[in-house]
Amino acid sequence: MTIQAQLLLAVLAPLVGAIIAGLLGKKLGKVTTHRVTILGVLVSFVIAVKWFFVFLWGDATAVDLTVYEWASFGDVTIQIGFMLDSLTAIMMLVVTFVSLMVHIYSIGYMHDDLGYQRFFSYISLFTFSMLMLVMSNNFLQLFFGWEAVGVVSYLLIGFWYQKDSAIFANMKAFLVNRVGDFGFILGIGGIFLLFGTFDYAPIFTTMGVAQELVSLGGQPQENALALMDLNKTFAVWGDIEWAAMSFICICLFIGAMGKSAQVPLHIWLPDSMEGPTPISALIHAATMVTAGVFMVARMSPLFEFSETALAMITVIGAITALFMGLVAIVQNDIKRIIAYSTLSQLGYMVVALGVSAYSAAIFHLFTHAFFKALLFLGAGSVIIALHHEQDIRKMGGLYKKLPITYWCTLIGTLALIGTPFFSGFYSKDTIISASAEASGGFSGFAYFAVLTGVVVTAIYSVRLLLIVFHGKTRTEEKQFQQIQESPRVITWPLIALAIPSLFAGFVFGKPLLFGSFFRDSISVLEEHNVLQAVEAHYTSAIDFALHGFTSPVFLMLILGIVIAVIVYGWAPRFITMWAIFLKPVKKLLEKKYFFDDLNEKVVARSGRWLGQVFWRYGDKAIIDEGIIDGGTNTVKSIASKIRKIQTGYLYHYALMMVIGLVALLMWLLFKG
Amino acid sequence: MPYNLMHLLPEIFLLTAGCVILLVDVFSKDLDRNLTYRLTQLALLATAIICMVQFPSVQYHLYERHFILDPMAGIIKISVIFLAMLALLFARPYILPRRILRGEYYLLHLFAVLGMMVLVSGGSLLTLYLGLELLSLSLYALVAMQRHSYRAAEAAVKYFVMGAIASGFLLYGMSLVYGVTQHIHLTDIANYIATNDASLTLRFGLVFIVVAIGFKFGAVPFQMWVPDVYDGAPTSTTAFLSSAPKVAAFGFMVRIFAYGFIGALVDWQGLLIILACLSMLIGNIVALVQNNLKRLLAYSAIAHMGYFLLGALTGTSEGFAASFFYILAYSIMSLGGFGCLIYLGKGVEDVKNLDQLKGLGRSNPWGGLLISVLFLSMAGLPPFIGFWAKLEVFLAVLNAGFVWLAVFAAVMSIIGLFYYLKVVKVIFFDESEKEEKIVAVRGLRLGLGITSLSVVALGLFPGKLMQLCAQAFEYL
Amino acid sequence: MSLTHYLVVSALLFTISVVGIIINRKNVITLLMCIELMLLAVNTNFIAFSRYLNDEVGQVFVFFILTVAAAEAAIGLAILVVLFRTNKKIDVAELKELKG
Amino acid sequence: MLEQLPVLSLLIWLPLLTGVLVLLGPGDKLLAWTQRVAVAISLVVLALSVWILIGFSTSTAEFQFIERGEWIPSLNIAYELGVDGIALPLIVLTCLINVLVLCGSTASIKFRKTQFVAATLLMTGCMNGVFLAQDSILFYVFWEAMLIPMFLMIGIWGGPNRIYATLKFFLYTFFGSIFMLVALIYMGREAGDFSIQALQQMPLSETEQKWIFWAFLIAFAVKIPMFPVHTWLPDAHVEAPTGGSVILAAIMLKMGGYGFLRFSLPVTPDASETYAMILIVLSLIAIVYIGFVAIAQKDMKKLIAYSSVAHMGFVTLGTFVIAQLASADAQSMALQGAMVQMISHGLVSGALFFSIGVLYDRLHTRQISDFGGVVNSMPVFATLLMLFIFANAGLPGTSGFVGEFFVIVSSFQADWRIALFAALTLILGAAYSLWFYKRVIFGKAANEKIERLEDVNTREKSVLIVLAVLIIALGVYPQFLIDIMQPSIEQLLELSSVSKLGG
Repeated sequence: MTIQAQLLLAVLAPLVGAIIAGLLGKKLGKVTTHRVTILGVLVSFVIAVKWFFVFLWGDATAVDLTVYEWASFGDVTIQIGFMLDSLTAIMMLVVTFVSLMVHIYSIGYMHDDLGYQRFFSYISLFTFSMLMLVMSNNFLQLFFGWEAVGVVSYLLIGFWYQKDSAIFANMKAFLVNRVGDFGFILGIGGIFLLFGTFDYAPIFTTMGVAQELVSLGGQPQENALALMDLNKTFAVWGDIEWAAMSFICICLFIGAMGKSAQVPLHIWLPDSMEGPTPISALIHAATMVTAGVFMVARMSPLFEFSETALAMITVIGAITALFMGLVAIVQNDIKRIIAYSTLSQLGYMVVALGVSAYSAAIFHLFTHAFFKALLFLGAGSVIIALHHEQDIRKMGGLYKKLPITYWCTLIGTLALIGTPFFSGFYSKDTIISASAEASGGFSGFAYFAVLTGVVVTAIYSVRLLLIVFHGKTRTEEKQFQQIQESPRVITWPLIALAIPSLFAGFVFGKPLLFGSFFRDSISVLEEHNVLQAVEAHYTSAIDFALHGFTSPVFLMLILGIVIAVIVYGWAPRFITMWAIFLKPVKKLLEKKYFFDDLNEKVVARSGRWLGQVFWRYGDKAIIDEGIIDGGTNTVKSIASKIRKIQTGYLYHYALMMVIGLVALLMWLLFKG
Repeated sequence: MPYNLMHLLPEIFLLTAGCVILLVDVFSKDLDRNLTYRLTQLALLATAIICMVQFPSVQYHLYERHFILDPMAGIIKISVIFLAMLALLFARPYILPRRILRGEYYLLHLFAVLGMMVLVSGGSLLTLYLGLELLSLSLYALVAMQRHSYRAAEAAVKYFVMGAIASGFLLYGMSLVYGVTQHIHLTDIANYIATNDASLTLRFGLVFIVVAIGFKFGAVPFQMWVPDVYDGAPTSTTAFLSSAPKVAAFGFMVRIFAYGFIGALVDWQGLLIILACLSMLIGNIVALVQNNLKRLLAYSAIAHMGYFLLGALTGTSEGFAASFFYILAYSIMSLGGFGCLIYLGKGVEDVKNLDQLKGLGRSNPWGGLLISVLFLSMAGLPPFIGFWAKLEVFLAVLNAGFVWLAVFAAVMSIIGLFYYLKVVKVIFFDESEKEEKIVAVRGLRLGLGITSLSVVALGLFPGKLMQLCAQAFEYL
Repeated sequence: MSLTHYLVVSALLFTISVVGIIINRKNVITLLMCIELMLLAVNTNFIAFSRYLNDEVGQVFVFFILTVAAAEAAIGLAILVVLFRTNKKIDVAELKELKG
Repeated sequence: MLEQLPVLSLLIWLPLLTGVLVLLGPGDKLLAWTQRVAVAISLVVLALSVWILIGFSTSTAEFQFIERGEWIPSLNIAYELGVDGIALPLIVLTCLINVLVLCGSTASIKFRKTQFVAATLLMTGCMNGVFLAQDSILFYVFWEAMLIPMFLMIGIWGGPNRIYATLKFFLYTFFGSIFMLVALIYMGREAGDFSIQALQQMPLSETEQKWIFWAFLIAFAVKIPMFPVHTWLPDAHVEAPTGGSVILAAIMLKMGGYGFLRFSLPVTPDASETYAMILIVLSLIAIVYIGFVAIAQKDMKKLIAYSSVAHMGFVTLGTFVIAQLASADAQSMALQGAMVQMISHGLVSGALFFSIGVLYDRLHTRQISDFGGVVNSMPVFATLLMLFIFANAGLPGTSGFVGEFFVIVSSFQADWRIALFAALTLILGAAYSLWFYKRVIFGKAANEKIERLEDVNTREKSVLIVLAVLIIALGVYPQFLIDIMQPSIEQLLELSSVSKLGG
């Protein structure tokens, strides 16, 4: 089977599944539907696994092939095609694996939902779109996947379309994403202006040469760009001008901010929890939200050449990582807690991007996908066990009721907070050390943020764990008795996700982070290469983990756990103390830094208001009533005045005639 | 010395026919005068045939050059006759129920036609004057024909007095011309102007004549009679009044300007530009606020005269051709328009106001469609003849280099469209309070059929007619 | 007596007739007279010119004009009769139904 | 045998004559038969257009299937038809929409159905004529003649405020086109020939070009419509019956864009270059300002109408941004964008108006506030509408994306600030489309009327599905369309790039 055939199969299998489920679902019935879709995803999963290991162990070279020409005229050719390299491979693996797990999980979770078939059709469609996104070899297809996943996420957030909150959330999500895409498409326009093509390959070759010039020729970046004739500038206003490269990178990153929910475009992610929990696991934790991170990593050759953009990325990531984590502490909705933790983890990834530790970012994406999906699914398991109760204040002491769920969630939590030997540790610790090493703009602040972030992460994770599973239950006795462990279709995916959450870092850490895995897809300038420094004290996975125990990070971690345990475990009255001391802070956090209010009250409202004004005064008042109707009315009034001349009196007529005659005579006389 | 009177045959025949019919009419008992009617139509038809048979291929100056026979004369005569026949078709069903003297009515048509025929082939001021007077006098009578209607009488008086003043002006102008040039033959006058430049007196005389012509067309500021006469006169007379005489008057104008005063182009061109602009402006604007259909058509007629003058004022042969096409098109349309008013009239009641057309499109779609076609054609919309008429005059005026005039005309036609659309709107969109079918006699239906058909057919294939009009002016 | 005098006379006559038409509010018959006067003014013109140019055409023209004037007067009076029949009044100022 | 057939004439006269026959025909007595005949004929016409599509050679920019006949020799006005890459897609679109309207929206007409059918056919014939005419006067005749059936259609079968709307529509358009007529006559006089080719070849001085450009601009700007002469469109749309709105949105607006490409650019290249910036700014205003206005709408049809104006803004932007562009590729990208946008908008807006018609037929209201939760009772309809809404918001994979993408990217080549404003449509378009969808479709059923709605019937479904398929096909593989248009567009660029001043 040729590579193209395999890739096509990998992409189309879920699509076919989705179409079948969507059009014939009602006829086929539930079982057939989920079998078909799962089969589709399974196919692409198998292919993904194959290629992942080919790239991991074998020394496969990147493949770039065209499926068909979407549009071509003159010298422009826009194609639909696949680029298969290590980056694609790992993303494919993540997407298909999590998607597969979620498919299976959903059999149980969505079991008695009316939209069962619709749901499966959607998630398969999502898998297709996400694969299109990660496997694309050009910007157009990237943008297609970019929007397509957005749409599916829109559909899935609003899956329960009767819930007002849901249909509000999904519109909000789509619009905020659109703000990102607004930047993204401008970036694409810039790319076309600069490189005259939408395909990755020529762009990367050009940038490769530029990089050669820097690394070997020892040229400063500007000269390198100038030599490659990439040093265009865009006039902003007057004689202010922006360097094209930075402009493009920032525009692209704005797109990433939308998808990967970076401050201030993060507001849609917590609301997106209105969707069914499997979706939160698949789309809003593991895959779609990481598309931005993926895209920046994919574009590393470009970003490397823009200090400005990197600095911006760093600071945005740092802010997100720290402050969104803080919000998680005060949340009481189990899913929202995890959502904010997702935001903060995405912040970590973005920080890694900002300090040019792209592989670290991708690796964190990789591990995070597993343990965060795990946490969400665990949460989901809890939620159905409690009959769609999401408020953690109504939970507690569930660990003996839901043992499997508990243990899996525990693993997920430990991975999340970065306990040595767990997968999260490897990725996260690398990011922290990388930012410590980094020298770019804001890297100091970034280091501070990610370090404190550890404490925060520990606090909210442990808090979640304690409140939900430990202590004495807050549900009334009778109901508490009925709680029982979820069925196997739910628990097995948990276990299946728990395994990589445990070992992924241990196993894949070295090759992915410091090995040659990403050599063909991610390029880093010498002066930015922080991972080398990190690699110094990364002799082996075990050593790294042991060394982790001695690092400040670990202290932070312990600190966080201790705080959490004290406050939420032993002495709940501390909470009240908190409330007294940190009232304003708490308020601020509960209000999520007033971002939502800003959005609702200022942005959205002013938009509608502007529309009203333009319509009422611009269109109606000025153009219609003013010019059009006004004009006709003036003519009419003039007419009714002229009409008076026709008095009906014969002598006036005669007079008129004589006047006319005289006038003509005069004209003749005086015209010479 | 003996003259060959054959060239005069159509006129002579028509005259004798007229006299014969007069006698027949005197002795006919039948109140409806069917016989007279038939004979009249027959006589007109015969005259038309004679004109066609001896259609001149070249230009003759006959009878001491008092009488010019050329393609233009021929074409105008034929078209005038046919228009008159159509008008009679409309007139008959109109006058039968009303107490209007039948025989005289038809006969007056005959004499009016005779007058027009003389007018269009007048070779000297004298013949022109005689033709004009013969025409006008019969028209005065026609307007007054509805003896029991006060409105008609008032209209007649107004028309008569104004007309008399106009012809007085005309004569005064002629006398001045004669005094200066010592000639009354157009050709001689032309030679005089060609040899020695036009003195102020001569140009004054010209102005007087222009006023008379302006009056005939009802061009602003000599339009005052038009709305009242159109409104007051019996509708059938209005139909006739608004069609054939205008064509004949066009012939008159061509004789004067193109044959007599072509040398003084600069003078009368200016005058005509003024008249044209004023007519387009006043006509269109005042028509906007008219509710009385006949007055609305009257004002639209004034406006149309403005457009029509656009072609003539260029003084070139294609300019006159364009004007001729325009005036023909307009005559057909307005005949049709007033014919529709007759068709819509119930019993002896005329339709007066716009809102009497409400729901016409629903109650009898044919009539509605027909009227709409005519009005849209008047508005100058393709694919109707009115569009080509406009196009031709625009072309002519652009050829003469008056771009601003073309633009002005364009703007005016936007205003014009408004009230034509208003009529269509009333017909099709407004709900009627009562719906009754309208029954029309065959002759009327035939007439309306002919007019609307020609409006559409000539709108689709105007080529032939345009060529014809072009031929008419090869002898300038 | 030169040509000019005649012309002036006829011009005056002409003006008088026109003014008469304009200022007369009472009787339609006056209008008819004014019209006749107007034609006479024209005739004077023609005759003056034809004498001056000693060319008979002008005078011939005058004969025609006179004839036509007669016919015109006849028609005018007929219309007048019709008018009188319909509303028993022949004041010019009364003729104001048709307007606007 | 087909080769000898005067196909283009058939495209025009078959619908026209059928229309006339239907009009003079037996009326509503034989309604069923009349409709069958009409649909049959329009299917034949559609087949003919498709046959042209197949027989059309994409390798040349020359006009094909040319027909030439005497018409008015005295003025050098000829009956000349021909089709090139720019006209062809529009022709096919016209014929398709005609069929769909006849099938889809005659049922919602309550009285004088046959006359409605006749009007539709007449309009189709005229619109085909506009796109096929090679003689400027012929073009103008069809251009104007088409107003009459539309005028009647809105006025007779329209909503409560129909008279104001239809008069406004007619006067606006006539106001535009009369100046075009003067310009055409002027040029035809100068060139001694009224054929469009001649007008494109003839030299024109700078002042002449400026005047003529403005004359054309008024005509086409009103038609397309551009800000600030767009206000007739919302009224016309709101009042028109479904079929009328569909034809109006899907095809009539395109004639403006077609005029820009056929006349403004090639006939007055220098003037278009001089004034390009003004037009670009107007287009951007249309995109942004109208985008906001659309958000504020409470009436479904008004909302879609305004969004049409915004989308047409991309057509004008793509058309005139070429003056600012250096590379030929970027220029053809811009024009391709404009053309694709026209076709796509034809499909999308047509589909949207059909959908609104579906709702209107059931509830007889167009107020968004009267709806809500329609998905509960009409899932299939909701799904289809979802697709159209996303196409309207320019989602990749639908036709709506292609044009906007091309135009935005190519205008970036001119100046990134143009692209910045143009790209705002991503946000605004999504905002008004999705908010509309949310309010109408999602949520709990607003009232029991909505609970009792029955889903789209076969007729409506088939119409919508045809459009849906085309929308997706065009979005997934626009190359098909681009191949057809590219040669003509290159030639057009040729014409519009050479100055007529001959300095």
